Amino acid sequence: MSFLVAAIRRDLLLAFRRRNDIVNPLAFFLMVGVMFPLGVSPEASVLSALAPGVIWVAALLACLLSVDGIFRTDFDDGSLEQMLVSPQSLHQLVMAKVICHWLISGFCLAMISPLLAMMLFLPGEGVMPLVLSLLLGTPALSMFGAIGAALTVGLRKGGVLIALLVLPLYIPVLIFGSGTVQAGAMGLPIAGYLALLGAILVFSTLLSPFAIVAALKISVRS
Amino acid sequence: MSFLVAAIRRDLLLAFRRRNDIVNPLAFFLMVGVMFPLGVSPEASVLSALAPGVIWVAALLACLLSVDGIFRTDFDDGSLEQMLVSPQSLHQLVMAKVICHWLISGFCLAMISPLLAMMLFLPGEGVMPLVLSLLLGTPALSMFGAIGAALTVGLRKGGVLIALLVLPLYIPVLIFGSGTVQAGAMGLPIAGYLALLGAILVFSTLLSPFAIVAALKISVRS
Amino acid sequence: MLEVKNLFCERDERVLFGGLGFTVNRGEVLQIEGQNGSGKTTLLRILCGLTEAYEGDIFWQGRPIDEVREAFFHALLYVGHLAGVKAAMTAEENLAWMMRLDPMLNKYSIAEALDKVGLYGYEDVPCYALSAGQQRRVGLARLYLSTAPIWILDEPFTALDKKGVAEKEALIAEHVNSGGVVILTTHHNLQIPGKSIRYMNLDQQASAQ
Amino acid sequence: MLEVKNLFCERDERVLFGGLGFTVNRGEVLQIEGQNGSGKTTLLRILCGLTEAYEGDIFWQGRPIDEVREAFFHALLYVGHLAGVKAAMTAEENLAWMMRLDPMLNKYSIAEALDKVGLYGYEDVPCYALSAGQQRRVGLARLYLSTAPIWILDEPFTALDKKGVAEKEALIAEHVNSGGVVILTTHHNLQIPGKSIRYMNLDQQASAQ
Amino acid sequence: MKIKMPRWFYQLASPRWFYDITSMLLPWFSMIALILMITGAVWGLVFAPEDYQQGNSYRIIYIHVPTAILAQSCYMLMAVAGGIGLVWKMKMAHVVAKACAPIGASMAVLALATGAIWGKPTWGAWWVWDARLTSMLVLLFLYIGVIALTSAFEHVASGDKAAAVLALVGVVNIPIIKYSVEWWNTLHQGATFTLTEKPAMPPEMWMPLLIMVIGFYCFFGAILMSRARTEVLQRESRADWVKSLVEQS
Ligand code: HEM
Ligand SMILES: Nc1ncnc2c1ncn2[C@@H]1O[C@H](COP(=O)(O)OP(=O)(O)OP(=O)(O)O)[C@@H](O)[C@H]1O
Ligand SMILES: Nc1ncnc2c1ncn2[C@@H]1O[C@H](COP(=O)(O)OP(=O)(O)OP(=O)(O)O)[C@@H](O)[C@H]1O
Ligand SMILES: [Mg+2]
Ligand SMILES: [Mg+2]
Repeated sequence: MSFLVAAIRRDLLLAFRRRNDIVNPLAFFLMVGVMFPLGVSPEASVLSALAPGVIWVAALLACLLSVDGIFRTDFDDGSLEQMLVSPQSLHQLVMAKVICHWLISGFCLAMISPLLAMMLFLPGEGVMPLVLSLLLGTPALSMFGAIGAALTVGLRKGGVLIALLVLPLYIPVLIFGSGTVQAGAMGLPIAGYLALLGAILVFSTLLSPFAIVAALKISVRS
Repeated sequence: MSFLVAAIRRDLLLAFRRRNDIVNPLAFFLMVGVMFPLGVSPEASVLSALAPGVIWVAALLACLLSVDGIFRTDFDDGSLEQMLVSPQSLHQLVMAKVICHWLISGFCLAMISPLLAMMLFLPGEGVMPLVLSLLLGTPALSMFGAIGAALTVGLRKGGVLIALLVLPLYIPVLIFGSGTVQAGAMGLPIAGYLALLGAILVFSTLLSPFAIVAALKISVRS
Repeated sequence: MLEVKNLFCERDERVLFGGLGFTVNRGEVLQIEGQNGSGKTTLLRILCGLTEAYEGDIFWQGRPIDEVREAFFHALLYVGHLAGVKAAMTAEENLAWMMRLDPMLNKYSIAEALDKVGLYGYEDVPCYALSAGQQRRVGLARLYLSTAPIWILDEPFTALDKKGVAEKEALIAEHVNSGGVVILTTHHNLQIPGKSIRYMNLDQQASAQ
Repeated sequence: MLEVKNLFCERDERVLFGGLGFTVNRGEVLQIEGQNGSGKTTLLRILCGLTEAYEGDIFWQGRPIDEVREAFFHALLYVGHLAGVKAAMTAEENLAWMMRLDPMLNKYSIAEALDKVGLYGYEDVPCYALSAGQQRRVGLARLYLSTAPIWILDEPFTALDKKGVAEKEALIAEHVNSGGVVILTTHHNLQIPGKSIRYMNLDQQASAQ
Repeated sequence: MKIKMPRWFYQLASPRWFYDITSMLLPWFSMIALILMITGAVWGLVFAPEDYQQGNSYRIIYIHVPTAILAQSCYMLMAVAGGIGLVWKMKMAHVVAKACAPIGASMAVLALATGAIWGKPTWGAWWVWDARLTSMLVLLFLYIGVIALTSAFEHVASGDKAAAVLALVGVVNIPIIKYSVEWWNTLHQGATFTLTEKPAMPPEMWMPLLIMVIGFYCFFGAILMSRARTEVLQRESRADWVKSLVEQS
């Protein structure tokens, strides 16, 4: 257990010190918040109708864009090799990486999503459903993304592969997630949507670690 | 002149072989096209009103996300050092990099933008203005982006710096660009907008190479 | 301890070695030799289970290595071409993580290891601001810390100054004298006082095909 | 040809050297010595204009180097720790680009250079699939190709096998014998037949502060 | 680029001279700033008449407008100083530019904050995507960019130069931003809250405003000098005159 914590701490430390942070999920998220009104329409009535979908699409893209880094830098400087030959459990390591990715993407996004909601004039009733749906939905995004990242980390010419692999897995989350917020903003019940997001979360938490570890070994040892 | 061509050819070759292509502008652009209808609303009437803004925001983000790579990989493997100590003109080299970035981002985006326009039900009259505005507007995005990339390439702790530096420079292009398409889609004249985009283009072409070269030298020699 | 039988490896349709067999026992140093591109790194990676592109059998303490990976990893210290040093972390943070990752790195405290490796006073400098040799020293601090019996080292002396090389040689000598095993590659003339080194040349291997 | 006066450099509030002065003339080899982290790489980068964090004066053929950068870059061949080899390109493509970038790399054709450097048969392999030494050889092919008078080499022998090192030493000897200048760092015992090497030790510099 | 400049220009380049001259000027600026700001504030907040439409909430104008104006002037000064530093390799100019950035950024923040506070009662929203608001936000981004860039470099001189390049690029861009944003907004929003169409103010309202603006300028000058002086001392800590200064105190 304490190894898991140490691994999360290391990854968080590295994330804070990372230099090439153009794909920083938070920055991306906020940029969308600034650009969308400028590009599409500054009017509150237009923006507020779009806000649920736009915020969820932005969150999803933010996750997708940052997912490639989960294993990449460790692969490039030999740290991943060291992890593979270490006696520590790969499952814990991989879970630490997923959790860290979620903390710097999904969790942060959920925390600042009320700000974005304000910038896009999301009706007040939609804010709570937004935060909840992001909190429930984004961990699955990190896990699915990690599977794709693990499969492609050893490849020298990945191309757009990872996006292609991950996108189909992301779409259900997007649909249920934005559905939650739309329903919430209109004052409809959201429990059904949240239950679906929860089910996806449980399912992916149970299965994805095995998939990630297997993918990682295949990819690095190729 | 032929050195410029050789440099462009090299950069294009590398771009095609690049492995970490999650920030591939084309893929990003298309992903937005797929996700936006799924997340926001599948209705043609809603989408068609938003299409000009959404397509331009997507193009802009696509450029922004890929801009960091303009000098980064060359810096990391020592190629940039070699360029700085070579007797060849740095201006030409830098222009080659900007042109190459534009070809794989802005130019490609303009070429496939009709597809995205179709996916988002942009009215037919808007397509030509869309392509034209992208062709005129995106070169400036590549140039402004290159200034930000050059300023930050030598930094080990850049954080989200480049997005911050580049965003203010991108906003006018976004406003005029989406304005062109909106006007075009409503059947209004677009010559005024295009002239403004053209003016920004001329202006940035004249000045930005100096800024990029100066920034690059400062940043690498720090 | 480690036995290799009839190992064959091919990359890009180029046979690197075939029919390779050797045994390494306690207290032995095996130096893999060969010119650039002869397959030394590939061989070491195969032994560590980091490459699967091979045919043949590898035994660890008499048992097929795939069955005893867990135990083997406990007994192994591997330092590759890339030492797995994070440029964004300081030497101290790097060492702390290495020691978490591999519980066999427990001979000294972090501060002692940093001192031994010649980085006293640099513990708070992020590794990207260290010189090439200093970065390599951070990775090689593992040699001071390790109590693992089998060491597999790929060009451990790169970028080190003469004093650094001599220190590492002394460490290797100490390790084998206390019954450990070292398999390494280097283009440097290795000197292990009081020990004879076994050599294996991969050039002859390739031409033997 | 190159004159350095009263050079001072400080990094992270650590003085690397101060009051440093030397002159290098045609036909001379200057080897910068010093332990890891003593500032050898930093000094070479200052000479090449790749670092501005210094105080002091550098003259190239009697004129302040900042005024004659253009001419200096024409006369310079620099190979750093990182050789500027693109992993995604093949050896041939890399060489083709190097020769475009520096018109002084014109002694041989690409094919000849690849052959000399021992990569015949590997010209179409992307560099990421080459061994460490082979990748280094791609970068060092510049030494065979260059007609530039002043060479600045940072640890040129890293990762090379013994034959590779001997060949590069012969190249350096040939270059200085024909009136060139070489400034280099290496932790290896450099042997230049028929030439005496000038040494400069940065360790003494630091302790002199 | 070698253009002959007057003598004071080169004197200004000397940290020593700058330090001496500012130790003379600093008390004056501080005093005038204090007097003007107190006068303006008391007059504006207490004695100026109530607005017939907005009531007392309009009084925030006495902070809002001076900060908004200063945020813009400060950027210009920063860019000009940066440009001088780049062209004439003048260290003092970089010191001034560096001292400008945080002051300008805080002015921009103040302008935004007071604007937002004012916006709530008048427009019913903290934030609207209006032309002036957006361009002020962009200005704030530029400031933050300059500050972050300066501090991201470990080598001070490089950080100065990089920030100067960015500031210059930004200055070219500022009119474009302003123009584009204003134009964009009028296109989509029609007649919204254009700030230019203010009702003709009576002198009892704009006189204190003018005093506040001048007071803010003096205040800015004083802070700029004291920041620059600290920076000079830090950078020249190895120079003899600084050492003797330290010994004296
Ligand atoms: C966050 C919101 C706001 C921002 C960023 C902002 C920004 C500005 C700027 C940049 C100026 C121009 C200063 C100059 O150069 O002369 C200005 C002036 C002014 N603002 Fe605001 N403003 C905001 C909100 C408001 C509100 C809500 C009101 C009141 C309805 C208001 C009333 C004024 C007035 C009366 C002026 C003086 C106009 C003039 O003399 O030209 N502002 N503001
Ligand atoms: N980018 C940097 N920022 C700050 N300090 C640095 C940077 N690069 C190097 N240094 C410091 O400068 C000193 C000299 O480094 P340099 O790379 O010149 O050493 P070197 O003599 O080449 O050593 P080696 O033999 O290991 O290559 C080191 O102590 C290092 O910590
Ligand atoms: N990822 C790879 N894919 C395909 N071929 C590879 C790969 N890595 C290495 N090779 C090939 O395998 C051969 C052996 O490489 P290896 O790295 O094992 O050599 P080495 O003996 O360690 O050489 P060096 O002394 O240069 O380190 C080389 O010819 C190289 O081209
Ligand atoms: Mg090897
Ligand atoms: Mg060095």
